[in-house]
Amino acid sequence: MKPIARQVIFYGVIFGLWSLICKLHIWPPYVLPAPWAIVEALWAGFQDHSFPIAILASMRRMLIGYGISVVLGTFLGIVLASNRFFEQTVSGLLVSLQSLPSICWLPLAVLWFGLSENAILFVIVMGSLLSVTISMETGRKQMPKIYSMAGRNLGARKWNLFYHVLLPASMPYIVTGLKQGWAFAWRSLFAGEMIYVTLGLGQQLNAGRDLNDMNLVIAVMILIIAIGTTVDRLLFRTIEKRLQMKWGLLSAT
Amino acid sequence: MKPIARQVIFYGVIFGLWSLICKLHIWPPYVLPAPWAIVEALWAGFQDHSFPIAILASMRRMLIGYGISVVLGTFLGIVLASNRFFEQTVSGLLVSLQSLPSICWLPLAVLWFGLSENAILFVIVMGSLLSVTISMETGRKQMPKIYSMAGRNLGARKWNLFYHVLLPASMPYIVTGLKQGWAFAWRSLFAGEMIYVTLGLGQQLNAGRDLNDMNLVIAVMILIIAIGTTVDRLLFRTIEKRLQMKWGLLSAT
Amino acid sequence: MTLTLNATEDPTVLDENGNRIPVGAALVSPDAESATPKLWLQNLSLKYKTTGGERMLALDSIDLKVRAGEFLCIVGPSGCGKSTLLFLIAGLHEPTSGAVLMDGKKVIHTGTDRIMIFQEHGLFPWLTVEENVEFGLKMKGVEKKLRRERVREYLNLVHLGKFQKSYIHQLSGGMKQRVAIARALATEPDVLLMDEPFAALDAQTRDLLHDELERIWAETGRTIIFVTHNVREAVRLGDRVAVLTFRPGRLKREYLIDLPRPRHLEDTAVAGTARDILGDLREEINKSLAVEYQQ
Amino acid sequence: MTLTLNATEDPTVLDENGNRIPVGAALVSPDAESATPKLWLQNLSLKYKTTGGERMLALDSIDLKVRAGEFLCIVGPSGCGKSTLLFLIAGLHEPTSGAVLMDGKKVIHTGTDRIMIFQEHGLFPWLTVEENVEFGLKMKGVEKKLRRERVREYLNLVHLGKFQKSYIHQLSGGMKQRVAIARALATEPDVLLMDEPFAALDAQTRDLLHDELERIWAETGRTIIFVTHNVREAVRLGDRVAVLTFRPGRLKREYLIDLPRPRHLEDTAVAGTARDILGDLREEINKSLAVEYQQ
Amino acid sequence: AAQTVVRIGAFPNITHPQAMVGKSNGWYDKALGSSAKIDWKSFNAGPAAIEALFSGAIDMAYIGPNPAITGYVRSHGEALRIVAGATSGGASLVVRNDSGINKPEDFHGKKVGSPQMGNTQDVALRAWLKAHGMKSLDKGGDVTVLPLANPDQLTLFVKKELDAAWAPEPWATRLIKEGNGHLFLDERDLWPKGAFITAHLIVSTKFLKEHPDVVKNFLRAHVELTDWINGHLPEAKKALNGQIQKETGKALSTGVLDDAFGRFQVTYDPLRSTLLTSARSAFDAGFLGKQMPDLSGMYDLTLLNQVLAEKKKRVIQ
Ligand SMILES: Nc1ncnc2c1ncn2[C@@H]1O[C@H](COP(=O)(O)OP(=O)(O)OP(=O)(O)O)[C@@H](O)[C@H]1O
Ligand SMILES: Nc1ncnc2c1ncn2[C@@H]1O[C@H](COP(=O)(O)OP(=O)(O)OP(=O)(O)O)[C@@H](O)[C@H]1O
Ligand SMILES: [Mg+2]
Ligand SMILES: [Mg+2]
Repeated sequence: MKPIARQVIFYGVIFGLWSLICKLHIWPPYVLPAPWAIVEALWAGFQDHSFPIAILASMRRMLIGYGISVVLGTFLGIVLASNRFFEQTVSGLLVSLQSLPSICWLPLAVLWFGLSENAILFVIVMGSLLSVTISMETGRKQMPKIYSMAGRNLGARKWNLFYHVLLPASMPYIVTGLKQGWAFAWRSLFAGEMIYVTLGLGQQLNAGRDLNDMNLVIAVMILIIAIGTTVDRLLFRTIEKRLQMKWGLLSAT
Repeated sequence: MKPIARQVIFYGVIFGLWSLICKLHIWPPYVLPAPWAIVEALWAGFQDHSFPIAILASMRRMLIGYGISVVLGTFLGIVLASNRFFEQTVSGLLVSLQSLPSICWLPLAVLWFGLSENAILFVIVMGSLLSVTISMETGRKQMPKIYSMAGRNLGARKWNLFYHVLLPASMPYIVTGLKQGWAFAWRSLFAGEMIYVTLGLGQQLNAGRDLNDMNLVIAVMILIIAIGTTVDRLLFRTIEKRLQMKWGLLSAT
Repeated sequence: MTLTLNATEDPTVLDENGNRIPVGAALVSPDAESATPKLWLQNLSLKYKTTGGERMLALDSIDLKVRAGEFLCIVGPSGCGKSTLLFLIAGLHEPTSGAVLMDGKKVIHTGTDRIMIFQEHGLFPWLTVEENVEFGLKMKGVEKKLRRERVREYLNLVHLGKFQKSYIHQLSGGMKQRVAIARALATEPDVLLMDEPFAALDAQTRDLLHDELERIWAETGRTIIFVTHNVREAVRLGDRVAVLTFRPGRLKREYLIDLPRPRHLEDTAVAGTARDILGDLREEINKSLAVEYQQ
Repeated sequence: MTLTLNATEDPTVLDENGNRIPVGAALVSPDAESATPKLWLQNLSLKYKTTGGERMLALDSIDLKVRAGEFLCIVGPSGCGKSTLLFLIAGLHEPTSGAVLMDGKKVIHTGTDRIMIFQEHGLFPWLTVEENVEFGLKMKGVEKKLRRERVREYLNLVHLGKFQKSYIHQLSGGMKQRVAIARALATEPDVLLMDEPFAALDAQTRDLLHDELERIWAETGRTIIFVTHNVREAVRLGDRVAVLTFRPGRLKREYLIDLPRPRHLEDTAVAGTARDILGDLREEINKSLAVEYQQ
Repeated sequence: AAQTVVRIGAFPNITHPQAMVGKSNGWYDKALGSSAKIDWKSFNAGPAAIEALFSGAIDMAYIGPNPAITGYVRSHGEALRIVAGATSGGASLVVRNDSGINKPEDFHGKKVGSPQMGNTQDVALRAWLKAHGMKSLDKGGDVTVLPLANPDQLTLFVKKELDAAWAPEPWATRLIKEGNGHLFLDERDLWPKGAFITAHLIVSTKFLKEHPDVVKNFLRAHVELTDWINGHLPEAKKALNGQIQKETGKALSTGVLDDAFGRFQVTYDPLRSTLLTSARSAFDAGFLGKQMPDLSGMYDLTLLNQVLAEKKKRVIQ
């Protein structure tokens, strides 16, 4: 109950400050809209179904794209872990590819996938795949040696060693990677949805910006924040809590 | 010597494959340019100093923006660590803000900072700040309890506990965060440099895209990759190696 | 003479002739000056969270006074709550009920007056041996030159002078334990909480460190609470030995050891007293085995 | 009769009457069937990397044969390389020179025929007690029902039947050590490598586990290499006790223990033999202290 | 035989009225009948549309002159042809009311925005400054030319950090209405007959070669639709706004729509000479490389002229 009360207070204060700034008329409303205008924009967006439709379309892409990233990223992580040649070559390339902004992938996406859903998915995957892979690598490197020694000693080799020891031992890092991967995927989604005009939150945001409709921009930002928070709470916090419980990282008493 | 040989082989093969695809004329050169055309574009860019100037300008922004992110992110991390109220409120907001794509910040950046270097820096900072903060939080949570217990027992309290125990104990996570932060900052730089026309790699990339000059686009991509790899090698790999050495995560024999 | 006192029954002590004498007197008499005990555990209980979400009673109503300058040893079957008791005194866990008083004041936080040697070292992998030992001194604000001297002194004490620049992972198990000992001793606290500090050491080294610890204790008048599973070690070192019961940990019985010092592990008197206590302890351990096998 | 043999000098053994007899014969005679030794450490050396980048010689030319079904104990001062030796036999480190042969074949990798109990447990925090013990069996491909049975059996053996669902961090120090013991025993390997497995246990539990270990060994004919810092424990358990020298670790001397079994830790014969060996060991420890204080 | 699919790109934007209206009332589908099927693709920006055309993801596009030129030059004249015009006019120089600008000389030392480096408006601005004896900062003058995204121009008008902007519709109107600005110059006043090209229709060379009949049918419909729009302005505006709303989720306000519509024409004439003039200015400003590219092959008006001839309209030279 108490944390919730705190959150209510916190968001209340933000809302209040924001309202105050708007009341003071420092900037005109079409530059910094008032909270109530945003609420209206949100209401309108839900009323005419454009927000639900956009959210559904974007979330579908995210689920598929992020899903591919996780599976492929894990697979890549395994390959890198098992092969020294790849580790010394591909690995470095991957880290550098990670810092390529998503827009670099747009031309290639169109070239390879045409103007299709796949092109957008490609951009999402390229944006998030690598942080999963890299976190698996980091986890493997930062993991205390005793775990892999004990595992090998007890007869775990190759796939078993990986699956039953290396993977769970580096789980704290992998979860961080999955979280970062989600954030990257989410950002790349907006880049991907710029390839062509299609339903989705990216389009809503773009439209808001192109029309300089700050109400819409901020309404979409709030949607993005809300979805981000929800996923973080429901998915990642739960996983983290479970991990901490198992590993004994929470207070014991 | 051997790893280097492997890398030479690896990049050689990539270059070869690429050349082969171009020779086969699957795509016209204005869609997928040949390696030699890229080499020419690179050469030209360095010849007329536009690349060195752009790299310098962008790197300057990165250093400042990323520097601010690291300092501010660390500070935020400390505040969150030391205050339960903030942890339960601001922390959730931060995670969600992290998933806001940089373009969301562009209108606000222009509004608050006008057309200045600061607007670009703001976008960079908003893009990378949070991954530093979040990694500090994760590190603190995933760190084995025994370290903080031992530290507190030996008289470390508050700032000392933080600086001498929590910080170094979660260093493996923080380094991951710094690395991800760098990648985020680097991506946001390109978004930031889209605000207005200014010297920088983002501008070069933009110009390449606006003019549909794939040679230029790919040349800039190679620059980005090269810089990314260099920073990763020189900075993060070195830090990671040192950490692994200290913590005994490397082979002992 | 060995005084045994049964904490759960009458607060009396048996003297050599089997006569019951009041406990308080027996405890206080050797050192009448300390009116308030150095440490006073008042009805201390602690429950741990378990996986299911229930809570397991680890320590149950421990009542114990430790006078200033006393060397108290605690023995008990594995898992009975010895380490937990030290955590509570150190202020690292909060008791579920009851309190720990130090010099009459309630212990809430950790403090440099109560330094602990952890059963699992708790050494910092990011620091060298030297820096680990220096850590507590730095936190206390000891000036650099003095710090260095003390670090050298205590590293020599545990025979690790040559390893000052090594990192923790470069040490053997016994060496790590010795670094942990040096780190705690270097801080020179009022109260030393030692959790099986010599478990991984060979007999010779342990004997040497027994002597050193006794010397330091005698010279500085420090209060020491020493957890061990080796009853003979407890008798060798302690003014008093407390035996804990098995799950939940209660105070089963206390023994006042007033054998003359210096004692030696192989002394027949030490061995004899240890045998008595071991009998008591064995009872508890058998109880724990019974619990185990009855399922 | 206690046979002492000095590995660095003549390969002979002193019999009860002080006559030198050739070592090879003495070693092989008790069990003539084993022509190739179960384990053969050939001129084994290992150097560790140190911080500066130089390399420190931890083990120097260890030559040792262990016959099938032998119970070999290894003692030596802290930091002499006992754990390192087990790592080499387990195939977890690669020797800098020399080789380990098992049944005549060179050991390169780890294998389920050589299971180790690590000095620092190496338990998996992400698994429950039960799953930890099950791990090796799973890796060996033992079928699920059998696995469950064996896990129950060995957890009962170490008195932890009630804690099967707990996570590692919910256990006390001694309990962790017992889980590690159960995990290694459950795998039922040919060769057991035990690194101070009983260091954190109370006397009573340790005695019980001594008996159990001896029983298992006698019943199954397993080969056991047992590292301990407790010489009496070594004599209590071993067919042979090997003493290592201090830095670098060399084979100083071996003792054949042919006291009749069952032995007990408190037997005077055990104590007497232990005293002899301790004298030898003390020499090494003094050497280590001299190294320490000469600086 | 399989039905031909024509993939056509357009922006959900006021300057692409034929595409918007045609999409909304199914004009083109009706005109092409069963001979071909239309697959519309929407874009936000020209370069992306050219990328898509290059990689074969679309066959035709309504697009501005700038991307068309770069696309043509980049592909060494291979990739595309302009086959018809779409709109003309619709760009203005707007100044902020309190900027103190009343006459051309007042631009000295001011900050002026353009939508994008080297695009039509940017080139026009630089040419206009040159004609009035001024130069941009980077050419040694004292006028700051700031290539800026249109929405940011509005923000900066409000923040009083930008004094003027050469902007296309509907932004010129919005700068006036919402940014406290006024019209300083309608670009139409600079051109003979007040016409200059704003958007036209391009076809990939490959598609043009393989399916001239489809392109011709499409062009016929394009010409007819253009006439229909000019004859039914209120209806057309409504259809256009409805389509924009459908694609972007947001319609233009009627005020902006009406004012903006008043400043440009819908036409099928590609206004070739105005593009060439503009390209010349661009080259002079240094945007088209070291050598003036040869744009002579960029137009293929044979089919358009056949259609016009059929309709007994004046053919285009
Ligand atoms: N973090 C924890 N969470 C849950 N239960 C715990 C935790 N730590 C200890 N316990 C339980 O509390 C009991 C007492 O543990 P403690 O570590 O105090 O025992 P101990 O007397 O020190 O044993 P040992 O001699 O084996 O070290 C044990 O039964 C153990 O399972
Ligand atoms: N990972 C390592 N890196 C560098 N040096 C090491 C490493 N592990 C052990 N050493 C060194 O090797 C020597 C032998 O270590 P080892 O752990 O084998 O000793 P030990 O005989 O098991 O001692 P103990 O009885 O204290 O456990 C020690 O001097 C130690 O400092
Ligand atoms: Mg304990
Ligand atoms: Mg060891």
